[in-house]
Amino acid sequence: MNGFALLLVRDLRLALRRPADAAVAVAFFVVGACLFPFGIGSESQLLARIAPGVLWAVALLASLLPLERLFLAEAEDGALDRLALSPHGLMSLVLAKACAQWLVVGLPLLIASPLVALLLNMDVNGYGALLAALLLGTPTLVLIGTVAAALSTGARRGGVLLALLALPLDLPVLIFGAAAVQAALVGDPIGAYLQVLAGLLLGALVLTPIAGAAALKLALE
Amino acid sequence: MNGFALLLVRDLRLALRRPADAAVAVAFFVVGACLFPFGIGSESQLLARIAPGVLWAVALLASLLPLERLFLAEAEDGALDRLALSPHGLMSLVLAKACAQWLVVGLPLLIASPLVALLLNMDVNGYGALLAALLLGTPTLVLIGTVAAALSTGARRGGVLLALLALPLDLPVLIFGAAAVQAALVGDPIGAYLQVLAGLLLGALVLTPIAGAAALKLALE
Amino acid sequence: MSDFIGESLACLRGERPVFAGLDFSVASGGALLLTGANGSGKSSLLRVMAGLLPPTAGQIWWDREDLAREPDAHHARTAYLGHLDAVKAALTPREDLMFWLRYRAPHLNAYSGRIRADEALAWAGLTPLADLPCRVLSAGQRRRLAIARIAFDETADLWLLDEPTTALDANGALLLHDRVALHRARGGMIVAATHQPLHWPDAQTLDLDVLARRRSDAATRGKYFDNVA
Amino acid sequence: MSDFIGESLACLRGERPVFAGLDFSVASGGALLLTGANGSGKSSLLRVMAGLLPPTAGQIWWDREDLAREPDAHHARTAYLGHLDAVKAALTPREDLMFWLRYRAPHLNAYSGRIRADEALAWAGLTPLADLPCRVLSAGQRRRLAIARIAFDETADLWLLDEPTTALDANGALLLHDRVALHRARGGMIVAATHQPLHWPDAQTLDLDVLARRRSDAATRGKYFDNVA
Amino acid sequence: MQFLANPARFLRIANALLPWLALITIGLFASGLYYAFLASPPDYQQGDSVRIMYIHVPAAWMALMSYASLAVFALMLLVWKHPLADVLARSAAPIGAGFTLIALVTGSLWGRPTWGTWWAWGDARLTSVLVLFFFYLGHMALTHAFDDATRGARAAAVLALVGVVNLPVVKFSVDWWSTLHQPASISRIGGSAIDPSMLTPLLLMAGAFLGYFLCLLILRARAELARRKLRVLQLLAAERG
Ligand code: HEM
Ligand SMILES: Nc1ncnc2c1ncn2[C@@H]1O[C@H](COP(=O)(O)OP(=O)(O)OP(=O)(O)O)[C@@H](O)[C@H]1O
Ligand SMILES: Nc1ncnc2c1ncn2[C@@H]1O[C@H](COP(=O)(O)OP(=O)(O)OP(=O)(O)O)[C@@H](O)[C@H]1O
Ligand SMILES: [Mg+2]
Ligand SMILES: [Mg+2]
Repeated sequence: MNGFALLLVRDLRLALRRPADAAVAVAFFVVGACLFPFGIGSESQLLARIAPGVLWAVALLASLLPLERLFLAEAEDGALDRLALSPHGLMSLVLAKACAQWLVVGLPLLIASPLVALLLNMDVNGYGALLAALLLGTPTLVLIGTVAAALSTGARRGGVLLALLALPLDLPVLIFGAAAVQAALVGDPIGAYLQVLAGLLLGALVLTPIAGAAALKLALE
Repeated sequence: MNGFALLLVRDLRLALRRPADAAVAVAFFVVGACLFPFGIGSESQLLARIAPGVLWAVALLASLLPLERLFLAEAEDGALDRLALSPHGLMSLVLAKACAQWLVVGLPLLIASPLVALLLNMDVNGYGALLAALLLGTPTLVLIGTVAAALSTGARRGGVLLALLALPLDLPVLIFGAAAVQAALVGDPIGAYLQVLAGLLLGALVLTPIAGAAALKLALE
Repeated sequence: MSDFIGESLACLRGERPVFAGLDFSVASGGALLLTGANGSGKSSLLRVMAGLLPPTAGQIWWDREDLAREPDAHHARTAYLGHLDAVKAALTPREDLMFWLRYRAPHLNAYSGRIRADEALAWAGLTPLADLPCRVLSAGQRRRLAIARIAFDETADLWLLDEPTTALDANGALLLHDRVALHRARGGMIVAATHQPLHWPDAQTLDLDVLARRRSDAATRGKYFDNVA
Repeated sequence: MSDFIGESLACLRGERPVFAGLDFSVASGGALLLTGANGSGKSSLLRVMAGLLPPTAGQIWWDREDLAREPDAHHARTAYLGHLDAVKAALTPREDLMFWLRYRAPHLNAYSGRIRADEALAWAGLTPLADLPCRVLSAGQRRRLAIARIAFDETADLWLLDEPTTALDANGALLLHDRVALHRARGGMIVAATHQPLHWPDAQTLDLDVLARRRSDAATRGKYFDNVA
Repeated sequence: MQFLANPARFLRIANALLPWLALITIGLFASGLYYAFLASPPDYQQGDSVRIMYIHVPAAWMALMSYASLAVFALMLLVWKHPLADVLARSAAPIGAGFTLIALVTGSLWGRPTWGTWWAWGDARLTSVLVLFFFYLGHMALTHAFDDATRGARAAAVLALVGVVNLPVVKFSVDWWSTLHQPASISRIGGSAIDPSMLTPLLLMAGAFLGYFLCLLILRARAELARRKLRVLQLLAAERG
């Protein structure tokens, strides 16, 4: 088995040893989404209007939170040095980490999203677009978050810094993702939006290993 | 100087040695709030309607983010053991941590809130209520977050778990805080809301040291 | 003259028995060295002695006062050095020492605390680094800082040291040796876990390997099992 | 027969010069012990040798091949043991060993990796704990696990060990001693930083304190300043 | 209480109790369901949708009751250090969460025909029950979030005690704020204001839910104790090599 697969299996094992972990990220997604109706009040009309925006914003935050310790945990216990000293190189390390993270957090978010949409009174004809957009968007969010996590590992500042680095980069995903759902709700075609999301995903897939590996190299010294 | 003051000074020094930290929490507040105009589209009518709720929800999330490492950092490097072995007891430790946290994160949020209100098109006559409500509400959020941080110290995925624990307890603050601003916007009196917020703050001040100290004791073993 | 005594102590960690039926006693000016193979329970015993980990069975007395009754008083007189050094990367060694010395000894004010901290820095050979952030310290320099906090803390009657010579060079080990002698001369007590010979005069030794053999007796095992199922 | 040579190496950490003008050379089967007071730069030198920290000046060659040109090849043949043990609390010792052995040696499959891991566990005396989560390990047990990863890694020609005997009991130190001899007999090289005497036969010693004195010479200092300003 | 401290004794008593409890529960369910869906009249205003009540109200009561029991177990654990408290709390939380979920879903199904909406965010009763559900979720997450099971149990116990402040809010929210939800009519001081033809099935169902809760609690506690014993045996075996 190559280094990528070995790392992926190890990370999944670490995550799945405690299935509660993934559940907790999803729970944050659900609870966080409920905050907005609490704050805004119960006019279901209004809620339905802002549902796509809220959904995406909370999905973004939920996917950001657990990213913090992605590399920091490895750096703090000395594992990062040893992962770097291997025949595999840092790029496969970055990609394996991102993949494991999406499987553990992104996928459950995707599965829970219809429930949140229901809580927010979203119209049923937006569900398909929501799932498609999240399917294309969440991997991008995770990939961008992985680079930010690598960058903030060197800085040893963790959480908030990570959010600050990732948020501006995540904005396009958020905008097009929410726009796709919005379009579906009013009956417009969503193909163009999904294409943009797919393009963003492709770009992230190409750039993440390079940028992530460069950032990690800094964290090693 | 007593233990409380010594700890407060140390924590403030640690935080201010990196002024980026406070800045970053505020930046998250601002950027997070900006997501909504992006996600929802900038129809200023709708935006203004949801502004108080969004503001409070984002302030809540921003105040949660940096809490994760409040006690975890101390536990991981062995300082928590030594802080516990002192003549001062755990309650003053919990209170000092919460105070420092509010000064470093809560206060800057308060100061930045008019800017965010402006970004969200909020009406000017809500600003006074917003500031008053945040002044009473953010300390409660921080106190509740401190207990949640103490509880989740040493847990895997601390950050997300912390959010899950703190959010339901934070809800009343969110509801009454947003309601106060909403009331001010339509010209209703806000005294009753502020009284509830003050009551919540008082309750949190009394309960936090007890619950926080009990939780920390568990983290020691 | 105080004394510190434990009787038939037992410790479970994560549901696994670490030791049972352990007795110890240290008198004023005494030193107790904990030895034993890796995993024999030295660190666990030190945490029990500090009151950080409640023992599963048995009692600990300080001057005939049950520890479980007065945990706060015991915390105030105990100084603990663990495997980890509790050094904050962003603070300077001087700030670190001033905080810890004053946190443990409320009678020190900013001025006397600073004098004391400078004394401790000079002792540890860290004066040239006193105003740099601690993240630049090497492993041994961190350990020296962590030891200096205890070595210059006058409020602690009981020192609990977990492998204190880890990462120290020969000179560092000598410095510690002298300070330990001073503490004992003042009537303080020391319990230290170690794998290296420490050459402290008149130190008693408690070998946990012997106990481990006792623990594996069928009798002890049967007793433990009763409590669980 | 390979050799590993460094010439006039200098290292700056956080803008502070740690060492300068340092030369070393290790041949197949050789061992180099780094000694020196706390903070003299042993750990920094090991990181430079591993290629984790680029030296500020000087070159390192492996078989006359410049390290800076082929960092990946050097990473593949180097095994590094730092001050920290890189043990994940949730994995078991067996899983930990299987991962690290296979991550470094891509030719091992699940089956041969498992056999190798079991061998390593038995060597480290961790077989009874093989299927418990690593969080229950004591400091010495963790260190044994961290050493076992390297001791049973056949792809590494160069071992870099930073105070390997930290937290080890006497038996653990003996185990390490034997394994080191085996590695050297196979033609492997070892560089180890240490404060304890290690008694490895024919080991060279590089004392960084001597270098530090040289560094404090006005001449060196002038040279350093030349490079910086 | 202390006489149950020995797990073996607890198991003996629980095993003896379980068949009877199961029988009573089945009986109550059978009769309760019969009265609820066949032998009771439809409401003159709500028609047949009132029959949701026979699930909704007992589930809501049990949601509150389970949480109260969770708090008692928390006290037992933290104050009296009762060895079974951890097992019981760990076993009760998911059951309580289930009841809360049932109350939420049935309430929302009932709300559609009667109030014209599935859910109202501003309603204090509804939101406080949702918060109750979050407390259950937090309790479960915290219990399982630590490598060391005893630590998880104690941290969750602290949370359970903190969450008690929410119980009076759930119970009295209908009196303190103006809500869509109707105030207490059965469980109020000064007698019930409900027709006996509806009260009988309601009480039968409430008894059935309670029995169901106890049966599940015993089953789950038994499984948890077995799991523990297994772990100890594994550990001892591991130590022997
Ligand atoms: C999701 C929405 C709902 C939730 C979360 C909810 C929650 C609750 C709770 C917690 C109780 C127990 C209160 C106590 O013991 O005092 C309760 C009781 C009750 N609920 Fe609901 N409810 C919901 C919707 C409804 C609806 C739509 C109706 C009917 C119109 C309804 C009718 C009742 C009745 C009759 C009781 C019994 C009150 C008594 O006499 O104690 N509920 N509900
Ligand atoms: N990350 C860093 N940034 C800046 N300076 C550093 C850093 N790490 C170490 N130093 C400084 O470099 C010098 C050498 O440190 P190093 O860790 O290499 O010493 P060492 O010989 O390993 O000491 P020890 O025996 O204490 O482990 C020390 O004086 C230390 O203060
Ligand atoms: N947090 C824990 N949870 C469960 N078991 C633990 C925990 N910490 C230690 N143990 C187990 O308890 C036993 C004693 O550990 P302890 O750390 O006290 O040993 P030690 O004598 O200090 O060993 P060393 O010389 O390696 O430091 C070990 O077998 C270890 O596996
Ligand atoms: Mg130890
Ligand atoms: Mg070193």
